[in-house]
Amino acid sequence: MTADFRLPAGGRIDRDSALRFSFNGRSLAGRTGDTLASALLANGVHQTGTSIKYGRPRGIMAAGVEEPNALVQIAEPFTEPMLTATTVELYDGLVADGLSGYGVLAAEPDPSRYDAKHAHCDVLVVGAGPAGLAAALTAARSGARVVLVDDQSEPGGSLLGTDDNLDGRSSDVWVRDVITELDTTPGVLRLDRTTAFGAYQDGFVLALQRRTDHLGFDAPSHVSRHRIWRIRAKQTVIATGAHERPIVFADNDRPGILLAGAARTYLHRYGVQVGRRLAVFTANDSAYLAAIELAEAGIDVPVLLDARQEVPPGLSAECAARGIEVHPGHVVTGTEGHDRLTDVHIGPFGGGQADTVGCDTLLVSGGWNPAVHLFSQLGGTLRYAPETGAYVPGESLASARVAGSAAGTFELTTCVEQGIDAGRAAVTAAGFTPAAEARVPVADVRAEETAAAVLWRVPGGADDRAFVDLQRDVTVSEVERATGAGLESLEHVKRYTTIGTAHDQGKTSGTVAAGLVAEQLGANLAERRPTTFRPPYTSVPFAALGGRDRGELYDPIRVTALHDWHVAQGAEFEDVGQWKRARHYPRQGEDMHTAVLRECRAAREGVALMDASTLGKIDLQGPDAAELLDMLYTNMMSTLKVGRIRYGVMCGIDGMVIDDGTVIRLADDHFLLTTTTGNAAMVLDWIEEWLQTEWPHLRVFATSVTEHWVTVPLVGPKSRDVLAALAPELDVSNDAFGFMTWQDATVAGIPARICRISFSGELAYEINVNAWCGLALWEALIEAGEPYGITPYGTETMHVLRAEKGYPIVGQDTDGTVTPQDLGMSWAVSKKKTDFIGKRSFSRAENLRPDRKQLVGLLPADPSVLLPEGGQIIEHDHLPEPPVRMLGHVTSSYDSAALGRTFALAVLRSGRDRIGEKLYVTKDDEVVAVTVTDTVLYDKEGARRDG
Amino acid sequence: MQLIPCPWCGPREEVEFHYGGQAHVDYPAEPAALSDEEWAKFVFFRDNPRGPFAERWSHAAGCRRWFNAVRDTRSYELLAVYRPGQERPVTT
Amino acid sequence: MTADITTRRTPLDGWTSRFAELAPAVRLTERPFRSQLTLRLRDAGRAAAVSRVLGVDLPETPCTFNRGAGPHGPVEVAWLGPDEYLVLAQPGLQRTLESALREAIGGTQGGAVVDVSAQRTTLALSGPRARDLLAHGCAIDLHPSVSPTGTCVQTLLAQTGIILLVRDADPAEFLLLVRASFARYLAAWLVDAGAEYREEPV
Amino acid sequence: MPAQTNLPDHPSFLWRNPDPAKSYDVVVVGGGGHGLATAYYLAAVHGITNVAVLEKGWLAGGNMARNTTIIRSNYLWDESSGIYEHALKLWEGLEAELDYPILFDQRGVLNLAHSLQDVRDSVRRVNANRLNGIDAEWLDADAVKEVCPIVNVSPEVRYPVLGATYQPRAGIAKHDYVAWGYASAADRLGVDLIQNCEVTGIETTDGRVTGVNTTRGRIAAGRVALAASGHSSELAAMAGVELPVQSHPLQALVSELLEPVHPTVVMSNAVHVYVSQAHKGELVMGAGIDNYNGYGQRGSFHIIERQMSAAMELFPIFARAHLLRTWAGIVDVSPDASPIIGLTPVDGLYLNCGWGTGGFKATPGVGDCFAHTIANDKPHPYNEPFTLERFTTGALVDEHGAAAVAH
Repeated sequence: MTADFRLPAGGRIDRDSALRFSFNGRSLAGRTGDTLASALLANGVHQTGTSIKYGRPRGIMAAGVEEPNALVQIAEPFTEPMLTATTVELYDGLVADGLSGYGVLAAEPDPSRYDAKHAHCDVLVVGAGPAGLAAALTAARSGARVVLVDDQSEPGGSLLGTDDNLDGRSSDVWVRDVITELDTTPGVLRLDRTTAFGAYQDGFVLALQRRTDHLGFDAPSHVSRHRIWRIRAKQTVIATGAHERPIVFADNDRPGILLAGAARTYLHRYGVQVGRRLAVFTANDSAYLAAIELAEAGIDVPVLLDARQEVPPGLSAECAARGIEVHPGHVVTGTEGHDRLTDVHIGPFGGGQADTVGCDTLLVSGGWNPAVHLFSQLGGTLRYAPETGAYVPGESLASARVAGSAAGTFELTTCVEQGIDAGRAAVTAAGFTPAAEARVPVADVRAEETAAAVLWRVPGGADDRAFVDLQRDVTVSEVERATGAGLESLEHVKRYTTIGTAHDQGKTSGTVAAGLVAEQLGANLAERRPTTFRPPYTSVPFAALGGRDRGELYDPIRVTALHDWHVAQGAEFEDVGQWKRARHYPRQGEDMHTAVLRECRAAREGVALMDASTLGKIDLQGPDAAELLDMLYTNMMSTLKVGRIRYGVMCGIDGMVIDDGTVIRLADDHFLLTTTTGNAAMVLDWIEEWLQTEWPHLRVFATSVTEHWVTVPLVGPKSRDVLAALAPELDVSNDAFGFMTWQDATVAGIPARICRISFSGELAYEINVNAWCGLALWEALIEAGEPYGITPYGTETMHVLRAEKGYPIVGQDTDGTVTPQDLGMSWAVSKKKTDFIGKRSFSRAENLRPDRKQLVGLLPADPSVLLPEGGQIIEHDHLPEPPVRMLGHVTSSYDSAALGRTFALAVLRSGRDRIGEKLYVTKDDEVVAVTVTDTVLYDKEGARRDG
Repeated sequence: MQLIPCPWCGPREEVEFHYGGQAHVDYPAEPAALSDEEWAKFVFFRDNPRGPFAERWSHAAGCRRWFNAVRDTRSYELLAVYRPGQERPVTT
Repeated sequence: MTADITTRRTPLDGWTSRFAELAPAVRLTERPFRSQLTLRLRDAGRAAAVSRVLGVDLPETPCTFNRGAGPHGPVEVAWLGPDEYLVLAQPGLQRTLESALREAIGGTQGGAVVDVSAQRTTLALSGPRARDLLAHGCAIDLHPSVSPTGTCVQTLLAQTGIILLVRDADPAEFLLLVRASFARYLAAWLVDAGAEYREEPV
Repeated sequence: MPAQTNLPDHPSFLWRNPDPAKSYDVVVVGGGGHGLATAYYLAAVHGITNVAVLEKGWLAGGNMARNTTIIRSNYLWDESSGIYEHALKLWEGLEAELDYPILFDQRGVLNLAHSLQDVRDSVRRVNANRLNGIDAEWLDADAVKEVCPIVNVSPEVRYPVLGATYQPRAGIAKHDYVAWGYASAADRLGVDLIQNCEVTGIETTDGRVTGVNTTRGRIAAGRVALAASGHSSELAAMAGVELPVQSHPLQALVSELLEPVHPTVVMSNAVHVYVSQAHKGELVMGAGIDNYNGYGQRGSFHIIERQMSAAMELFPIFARAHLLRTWAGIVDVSPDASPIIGLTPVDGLYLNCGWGTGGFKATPGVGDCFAHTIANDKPHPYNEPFTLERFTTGALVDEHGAAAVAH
């Protein structure tokens, strides 16, 4: 069919435009202002695809987001699955295909930008239809900050789809006047093509703005395609309109069967006639307007079937005047046609003389469901209105009110009035004085004449072809089968049948299904709990929600002041939390293993340095600082002398190690703590929590200074020489500057704090300078160390060096189930202190077990075999059939330059009692023999630390 | 995105806050004097009501101050916020 | 051997040209090497002494800052918590201020003073689109009626903590303080956020 | 080819809707997956058929209806892998046992590693699993790509995929089908499934449970078994039993139906997302739990936004998939992220809670072991380690500290 269904005049499309597009392989033409659906209908195309389960032809049924059938896949400009043809704005070059239920994802990454923006307002109005515009205008005139969002390409809402007049003029004029005033009022933000999809407490509303989709191939790449608006409103006016609901009857799914209101929209907004010969089937007054207006447009409308015995007299007369036969008490009992409707079977409601009407289009109206989604999301209760068969908002919420047809009001003047009232109430609640009473424009539309009837379905037909949920292909029979299976809850029926779970989330089927279930169970809908709506109201692309938090912005990359130097030297990096840390510095041709052996050798035999700036640093000041430290650490810190440094372990209240580090006493009442890289924030929070919530009497202040300092351990037997060269005024001798002491000095002209601590067992100086001077210090050290072959090393070498000395790393050798005693650190657990955090847990039964896992060293029998970290320790020299008893696991494993062999640290049941035992570690599908040793494998006497 | 009223900074988005669980659970004066059962109660057992709950929050991304709040765990509505050391206010 | 002081580096060393791409919609510059001190005041009676050192009163209202000039030149003092302030001053004054303030508060009995000059770096942000740029990642309402000149909030911008000072609400001029290790992330985020304002006529 | 155009039909009869009797041998409180499975095994294995399952809403309408249906048993500790593997073995025969098409699909689960410590922990877990007789493999990034070609294993991403653990026998099932399979099988064996029946009190006499008060009247009970996930604290308190669990919202979401792209299940703790493609074709995703206590069956949307960023990092082709529906369950989380199953200080009152995010996958195992515990007044060996007393002795089964693979 290539007939032209575009009417010669009317509609809001640009008749001078000519857009080419392709649908299901057919090249077609449309106009700017069309949706894909209106353009298809203008070309006489109703069928868009076939149904998911039964493969039945399906066509466009609605004109908005409630569309259950016309799902399309966009192929060009970029693959996008599952949009509704009724919401895709047409652009030149669009290539789309109808879907039968399954979308297809692109094979290549999406090049578009997505972003988010916050907006704040006194009054948010959702929906720019008559009620929303009236509310927004009222609020704006009151001086409130207003955000008005609307999901269409232009404001007007339902007015776009009617020919209603306001104050005797086309409603266009009223809309234009309101918009002009809003757009020139300061503090008003108006967003078109923006769907509020989620409403949350505290006035938080999320909206998706489609910013460039309608531009098609011309969309600029630097502008975000979609934007998530995070709107924070003091008051919200929900003016989201209503969705028309169909009536279910046999073969109600054929292309050519549309909602009556949709046909009006296609007529008035797009200048499209949806068919040549139309029948109308309704149970309320609104569809009469479709019949009358379409007939006025010159379309043949032979019959209107009204399920009600009593029909509206005025409207019926108007129909009669236009040659439309109104059949009171009549219904559609079935239809004929394949790709397109050809005939409608009609008959009196309840049976009787049947007839058939030839027509290519059938318009249906079962009433209107207010779009109460946002109201329900906010926790607003819904009430079943038996007179209209719809769920309507119950009592209004403190910060959200509903106006217009979303509130169940369908008369235009009343909708505008409600909008004004809602706007006034909202600004008042937001603390403004409402502007002087706005005049309500008078709509010259027909008032409802006869009460609507609630009709879910036409009984007595072929229920297995009477579709309730068209997208899921669920029929009346299946609903009956569900209730027959013993299901009484609508939620169960939905799950049994899948009703309401498709792309449209039941916008046209939900209430009908509820009604049918109630009917079948003989229940009263008003007494049954309505469905709670959950976000999103309409579907939202994943990428829009991901926004700009992708790629390098996915998560902050934290770097030290020396980062660029590491990069320039070709360092390989390791992610440690959000930090990038240099893992090793491979030279030409080196793999990590070779590089690390070289770096280790330098540290043990010459001099090496690393960037340890990521260590957490906390400044602690106050008369009670020492008392606090005694509670935080397992060991005694109050006895630490000024000028000295102590290693400390921190436990949680459960007695498990949570962090370790050093404590430097700067003065009686002034300490500096270091934490592990990953736990810096946690430890500061931990301190604040205890200080503020448990021990506010302690006079201590804690301040993070992590990034204020660059920290460089200078390590190795030659470190003293290098430091001496750069700090001529400092006596670097062991007597003057002993182990576990600190001194302030000038290094390379930079004020520095130097700590004699060592995480490698070697003579070492940890030099701390203001981070601005970090690079200067580093470069000076490299230069001064050059004669000694100074070598930068990374975290991998650091790990090897410390493991050779048996120093555990919290988080690697511990896992939240390890106590200080397990680590062999009973020496760091004070016996004198009456209490510290975790102490009480040490005496629980489990902590006293002799077979706890303890940190030990492991030496593979074959010194060239590297044990896998994570390898499990067993007693068997082979892998027996499972289950196999596990004694512990390898936590750290390295090849050691200093030892000339591989070694590992492990936690092992009764580990310290097993020293000397031969055990086995799993490696792939084999086991490796190991000997259990003490944790300290290098320089057991500690002879090297003083150089 | 809920707003939580920091007693000092005013309402801020919930992502700025750190949750600290039940309020008014004091660290025992003398842990050593407690039985294992009593100690376990302190370490692991917290109320878990469906309804108003006095709990601790810290304005982690703001002023870094801990405070207490009574929040309804059904509606998530904050019924009161108050400073550490203050009595739990009566909420309705 | 002495390192050349000119080799001092700020966290956003080298970003000037990328920031320049944002102009004229947004002007973004790093204010390097400013003296920054955390001041904790246990003894509120010492506030007057502190004011004398700085020439500026400590802000009493949460989420504000005071600016002015005193013996140590122009300073800004920001409220960070009920007993916590951040003192911002010209470069090179951190040691002088540290001792002066410590004396003013009466040592650790009265509170604490910590030099945190290199802990955070400072960005100045202005231009017709400055507020829009922040709105992409900052949930605070920066409308002049809500956040007037003198506002100081600690909050999140994208995924990093910031201290935001409204130096001028209209025309907008903000200072952003960010932890040094997050500075590049924030800079990259801001430059990226500005992508669509670049080609806008102003 | 669509994933599976037509799901198998449910049977034309599921269950009776009886009014509660005056008295039952066993009253199971909670008509979710665990409660229904427990009732089924009580009847099928132990011959105890005078059983009622009391559900305050509709059957399986709580977490059972709200989870992402991942089934796996590759837990670190012997205690956990014991009960989860027991469950997995039961899953493997469940369709036949219940005579219900539960759509159990062993498509494998990948747990991605993004840091060196992730790798260590993963290898540790793989080794432990294998020694416990559980199928487990460590895959490098290339092998991950082979199992799931749409995962972005480029080293250029913020947190590159360094490898993954893989359990081939793991997979997914269709939650409603599982619950209804248990429900209808229990119903056939004479168990009364009573809906819209909220327990308002638990009666005890001399330290022994005697019955429950409900919104549908008092019901006498010889034994009462609690299987109410997020509502366990409230229920246990009715009998004076305190629990160390906290209830939190856990959110999940689905996309529209899509042609098959995702052959397995991918979980990533480091970037906080887990994803599978359900039988019908929708992408099903979950993230971490909301951090505050909550009974609202809703969480904070920023968690979902973050989850989307994470999903896009791992699966760039998801960019234009659409979020269709979000929801939340209420999970009860214990201090060591392991469940509590067993006896209580009240005679005849049995406890099953604290499953956190692990409840669905354990369903058959819990049902079997809990039924055994109730029938014999003694824990099944598989749930022996999961006592309430472990919090006093310190014998925790610390699945979040060590294993750090939730869900």
